[in-house]
Amino acid sequence: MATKKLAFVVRSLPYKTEASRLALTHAISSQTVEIYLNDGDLVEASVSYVSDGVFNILKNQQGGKHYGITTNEGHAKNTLLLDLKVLICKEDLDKFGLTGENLVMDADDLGGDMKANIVPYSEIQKEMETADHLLFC
Amino acid sequence: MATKKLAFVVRSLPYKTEASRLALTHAISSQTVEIYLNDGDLVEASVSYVSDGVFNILKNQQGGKHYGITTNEGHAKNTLLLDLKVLICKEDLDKFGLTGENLVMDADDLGGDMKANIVPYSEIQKEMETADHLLFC
Amino acid sequence: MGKLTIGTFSSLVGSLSLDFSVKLAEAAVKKGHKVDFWMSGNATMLAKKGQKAFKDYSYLSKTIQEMIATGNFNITACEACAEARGYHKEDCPDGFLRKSMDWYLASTFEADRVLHIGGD
Amino acid sequence: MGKLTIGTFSSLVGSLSLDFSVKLAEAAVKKGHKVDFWMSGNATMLAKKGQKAFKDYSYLSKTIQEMIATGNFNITACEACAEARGYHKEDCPDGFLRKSMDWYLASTFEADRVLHIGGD
Amino acid sequence: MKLAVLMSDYRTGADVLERLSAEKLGIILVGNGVYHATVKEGGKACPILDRKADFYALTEDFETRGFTAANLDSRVKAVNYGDVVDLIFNDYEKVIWL
Amino acid sequence: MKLAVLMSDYRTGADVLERLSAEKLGIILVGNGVYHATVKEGGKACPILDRKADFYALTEDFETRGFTAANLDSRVKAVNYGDVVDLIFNDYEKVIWL
Repeated sequence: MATKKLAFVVRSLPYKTEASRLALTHAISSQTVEIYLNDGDLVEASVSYVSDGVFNILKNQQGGKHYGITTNEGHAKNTLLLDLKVLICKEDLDKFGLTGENLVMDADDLGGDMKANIVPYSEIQKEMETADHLLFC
Repeated sequence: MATKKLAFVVRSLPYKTEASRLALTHAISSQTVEIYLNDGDLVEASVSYVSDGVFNILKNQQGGKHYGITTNEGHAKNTLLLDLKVLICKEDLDKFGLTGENLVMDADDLGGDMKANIVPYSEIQKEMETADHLLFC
Repeated sequence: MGKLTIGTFSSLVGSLSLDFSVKLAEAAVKKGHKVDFWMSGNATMLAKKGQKAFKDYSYLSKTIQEMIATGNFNITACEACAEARGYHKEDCPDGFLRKSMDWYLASTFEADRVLHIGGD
Repeated sequence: MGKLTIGTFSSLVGSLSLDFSVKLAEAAVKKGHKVDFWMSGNATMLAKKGQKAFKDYSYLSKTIQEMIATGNFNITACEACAEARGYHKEDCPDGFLRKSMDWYLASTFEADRVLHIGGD
Repeated sequence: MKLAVLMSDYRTGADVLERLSAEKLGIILVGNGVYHATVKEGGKACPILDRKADFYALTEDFETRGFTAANLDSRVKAVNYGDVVDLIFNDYEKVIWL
Repeated sequence: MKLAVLMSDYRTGADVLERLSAEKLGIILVGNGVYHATVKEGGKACPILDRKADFYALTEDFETRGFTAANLDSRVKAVNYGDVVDLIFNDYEKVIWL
């Protein structure tokens, strides 16, 4: 019986490449990983947004309307709906003039309880230190 | 009877993406384009290296030894062997501390006559102005 | 009406650069222009039959087939780039051509505008 | 001896990032480590049969088959990513698996090291 | 020359753009290039916008990324794909992608 | 933590690297990351090399790009793929790719 902690750290802009989208979909897939593991064993994923990565969670992304694709906003909401721990770097928000108002901070409309946390970078550093593996993208 | 001038402008680093390699192979393919055109019509390609693009023409690239691939050095030599006009930005070489000694400047060993030209950026700007189409990569 | 040649070298899914090039071609064709569309490098991923539509991924086949039907849209993949990826003749979608790179250069001869989308 | 899980998301040809991941896996397997190799996104291009070897392009099939033969190397492609690209079950090279994304997460459970190569 | 630059990235290409000169220069922000028009880093607008040029941003692309026309720097005009086609054919002679 | 960073790019990622802290930090330059060790812009070595860290550059990758070990900054040690495997397993606990 053990839990392995994975820290996904999203640092790249959305859409130009697949990197950040796939980070989110892979983080979400931690919810079904038990089928491969022994009883009681777990893989737990957290998602942190740093640097340009914070643009992945802007509200009102219209990718469906213009390109027929699901948005990274939607994936970010799903991480909260599925109770993943989500950290957003405050210093980077300040740099870009963003606040929680601009961002996906909860999945209330889908019935989720988890909230995203705007934290100093030092908290994200701690998350990295306590994780077993780091997955940057 | 007309000639269309294409200016390929290589500005990206080699190997991480295909961009610069494909620019060179496409520029080279101008040599066989007549099969699609009327008699006397021509497409003439030049290749200019600016910014990080100058690293494509460093000598002694060992891509064959380590990765089993032809090198951008080899492609650059072929552009000279096939008598394409080649311009290299002097200001960028200066910035990176490079000189003609470090670079593919001719295809003498393959029997080519054409030499590459190290020129001020203003000459590359002129090349762009006289070209019919610009192909950056 | 003019002719636009678009050369694409970036990849299909995830990189919206390829979506951009297809949407731009569509807008040009709708305005009555002719468009030649060249795929080289990873952009040849567009030239593979049987792509399944997922919500997570853009799906460009329908738009392309509609453009082909207008008669003002040519779409051609670099043959060597396709073969290197394991895409053979039978993998090529209907209405697509496979040619060597000089096809692209030749297409620029009569083009009024050329847009070379170089990178991934 | 340890276990290394490598997740690759970049593309095959032209991007030497995928070559890097295969060469690193090879070096690890040669030293007696176990390697799980996950391909998602454009990296699934590696999971297509019938790739033709050109001098201009790196050709990774031989190295991979040699690693599979050691029994210490598992290579698995994201099934949805492959289908989105038109790669079906019959396109999958011998010895490769196709799974959903949770396979990768599960592989990290027993991994001593995880290298997630995120971008193109 | 009359040159239209399709600027598609946020973190690369500025060095190349900086040196390009043209009698008439149009900078069309597409893809991740739209961040040049919508983001102020440290409260400052992107220096690219100080160029003597006409600036456009593709509506489909800034909306996809969660922005609206109200977020655009005042020097930048919102356009759609059809407008880009017209710009390329009518207002400029050459077009490049950065 | 003991952290190995595989730095694979030349023009991006420095902002992320700058903030990472680790008791033991190894920066392994691979792919286009090797330019950090081989190129002096305007005569100056890359500021990344001023970090308190152990620096390595992958021989296969700098040679592919036309450099030799003689071109490496003196703070950077040449390694091969086998060495990278040993570094990852023996000297560090976690590894990331930038």
